[in-house]
Amino acid sequence: MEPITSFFAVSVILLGIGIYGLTTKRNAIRILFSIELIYNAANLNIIAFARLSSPPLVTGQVLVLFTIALAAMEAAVGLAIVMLVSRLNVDIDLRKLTRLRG
Amino acid sequence: MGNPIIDLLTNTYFLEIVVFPGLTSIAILGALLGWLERKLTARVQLRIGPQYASPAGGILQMFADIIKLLFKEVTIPEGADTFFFIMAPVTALIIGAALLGLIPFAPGIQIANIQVGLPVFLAIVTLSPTLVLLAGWSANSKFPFIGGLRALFQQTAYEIPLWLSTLGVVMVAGTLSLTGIVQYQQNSGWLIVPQLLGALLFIITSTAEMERLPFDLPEAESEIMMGWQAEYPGPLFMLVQGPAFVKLYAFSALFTTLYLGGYLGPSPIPPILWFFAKTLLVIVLIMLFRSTFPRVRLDQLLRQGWTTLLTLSIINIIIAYFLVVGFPAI
Amino acid sequence: MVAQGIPEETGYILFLFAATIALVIVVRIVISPKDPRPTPEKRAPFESGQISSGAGRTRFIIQYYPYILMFVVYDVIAMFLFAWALNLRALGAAGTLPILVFMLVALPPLAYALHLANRRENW
Amino acid sequence: MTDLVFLSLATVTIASSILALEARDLVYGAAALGIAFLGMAGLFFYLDAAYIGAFQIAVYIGAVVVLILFTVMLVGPQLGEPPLELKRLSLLAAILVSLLLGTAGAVSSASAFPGPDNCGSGCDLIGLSNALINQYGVQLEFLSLVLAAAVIGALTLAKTDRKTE
Repeated sequence: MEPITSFFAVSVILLGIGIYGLTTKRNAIRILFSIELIYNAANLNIIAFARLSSPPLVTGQVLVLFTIALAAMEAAVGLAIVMLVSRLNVDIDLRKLTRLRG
Repeated sequence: MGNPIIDLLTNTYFLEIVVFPGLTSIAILGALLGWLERKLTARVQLRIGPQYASPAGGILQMFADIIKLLFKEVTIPEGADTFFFIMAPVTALIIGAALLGLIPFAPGIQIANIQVGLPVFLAIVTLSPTLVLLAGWSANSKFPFIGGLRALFQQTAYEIPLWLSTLGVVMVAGTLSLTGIVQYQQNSGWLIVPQLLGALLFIITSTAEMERLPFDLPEAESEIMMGWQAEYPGPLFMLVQGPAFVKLYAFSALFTTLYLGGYLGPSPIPPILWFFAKTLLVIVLIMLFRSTFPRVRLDQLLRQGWTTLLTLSIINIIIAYFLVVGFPAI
Repeated sequence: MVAQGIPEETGYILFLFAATIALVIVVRIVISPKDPRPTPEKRAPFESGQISSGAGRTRFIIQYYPYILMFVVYDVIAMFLFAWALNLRALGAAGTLPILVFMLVALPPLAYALHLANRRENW
Repeated sequence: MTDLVFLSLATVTIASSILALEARDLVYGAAALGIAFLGMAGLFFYLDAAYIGAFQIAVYIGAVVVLILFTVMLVGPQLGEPPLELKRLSLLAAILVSLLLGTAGAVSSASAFPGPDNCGSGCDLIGLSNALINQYGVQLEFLSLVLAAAVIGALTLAKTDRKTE
């Protein structure tokens, strides 16, 4: 079996990629990708830690179930907003998007 | 140890993956099912069907067709996205094969005997609308794109009733493992008796999942000219048609496993023959739908999926609940 | 054969994946005729015999978009139900209460969505 | 030492998540994101969380990626990605920092976190089911409220207004 630290390494690298996307991308859909990647990094970390203890904890798996559900909700609402913006505006570049300002 | 090649050829995993539930049997089964479908449809419509390709009722017709299709020229439409255009059917075939790997054909003959076989099966099924959408998008043509979008809408509307109809089996059997479900039926009898409504729902929704008549909107020949398959040239068309038959076989095998007791049967006949006999029965039933029912309209289909079928599947869950909790002896 | 996790035969499955792709490519190269010079007519998109016009990826069925949004949410709910169903015998009637509330809360939005669908013909 | 299955899964996950952000065409990006999710599901299977793996495939690839693909194809021609000056630099910084952190963590704590032993009854699905329903029932109700709110919110946002079209 793989040492558990390898999973943490994968998780950290995914987190780095996600943060890179969040900071450099301007397209709303790409930013959504980055957020999903960060969620995945967190999920992997939780599952790996839950697997580490002996006997393995099921609490970690339950937590990840909730996280995945919330991430899916976030994607649904986020993409509905992207649809709405693309209908109102020509562009979904977040830095040019000022129409939603109150 | 001896010769490594002989070791490889006699290895159980190799035999399982390449020969029996795997590659070779999938190819032969695809061709035979294609012949069966053509012959059966023809008989229902008072035609003869394929008859020249062999003495036995043209049983080799599909092999002849495969050779013909392989020799055709490959033309990729202008402006098409070649990568997705080719990768989508190949991946779809692999997904179909992965579905078969989860089915227990007989005690011990199963590629992946995992504890969560049923959810993994249903999860793998959800991958196919993505591939159909990508295939339709990649062709850069109007009919394939419309077909891909229709496939997407149709499958999203029918997946949830499909899952909820299998939920009744899980509640009664108390396990997610397909082998476990078969073993449960050994003691209690076939699950189609307490779960008749669920079995009906499963047949209807899986017919929609397989994009077969009366739910074949993504590839309706008379409306949108084979839909997302319209632009595929000869050899690739064969690759596109293959997964349809593999999926038909996999869903029929799942129906047999869930509701008809899988490989169980009186002992003189080996379990694997029981399994094939029951699966063939389900396949013939689904094929008869094709020559019996007219095609539905897209908005009717979506409305039915989200109202009638969803309500019925919730009623089925309630029935299963009272079977388990109300009468714990069953 | 392991009961859980990655099956031992993953290597064979990967081999099968690679072999299928290789087989397809080899068969395509060996058997199918070489296309000496694809003419523009040959590569034109199919449009029932008409000369094709306009972009290929334009015709869009947008009016059913809310169905996909609903699918994303009810997908999650259906998957949660499996975790409850496999243990129904042990949980019994008392353990069903949380999941019953869970389903009851999830159903009114469905009614709202179908109300929206009914109010206009095609959303 | 390092398992080949793990290595290939990790490589596929990381490479396709980079591709998801860097592919020029957003359809390719969404497909790469799907492959990254699939690799992540494989890692979950590897960690004996098979139910989570199935959940991941069904929810992320079956629903979220499909929704992303649909939206991308719908708004596709209007997508612009203007170049950013610090882009390359921050890419390098982010990847390097994460790699350094990961390897440093792996090296320094390899003795602190041993590999997991075989899971006996702990990997049982019954335990997961009991924990979900009995211990986390209240959280489940809150989750269902969030789900209901998400459906209503997304539908209201996506409601087509005939007057504007």
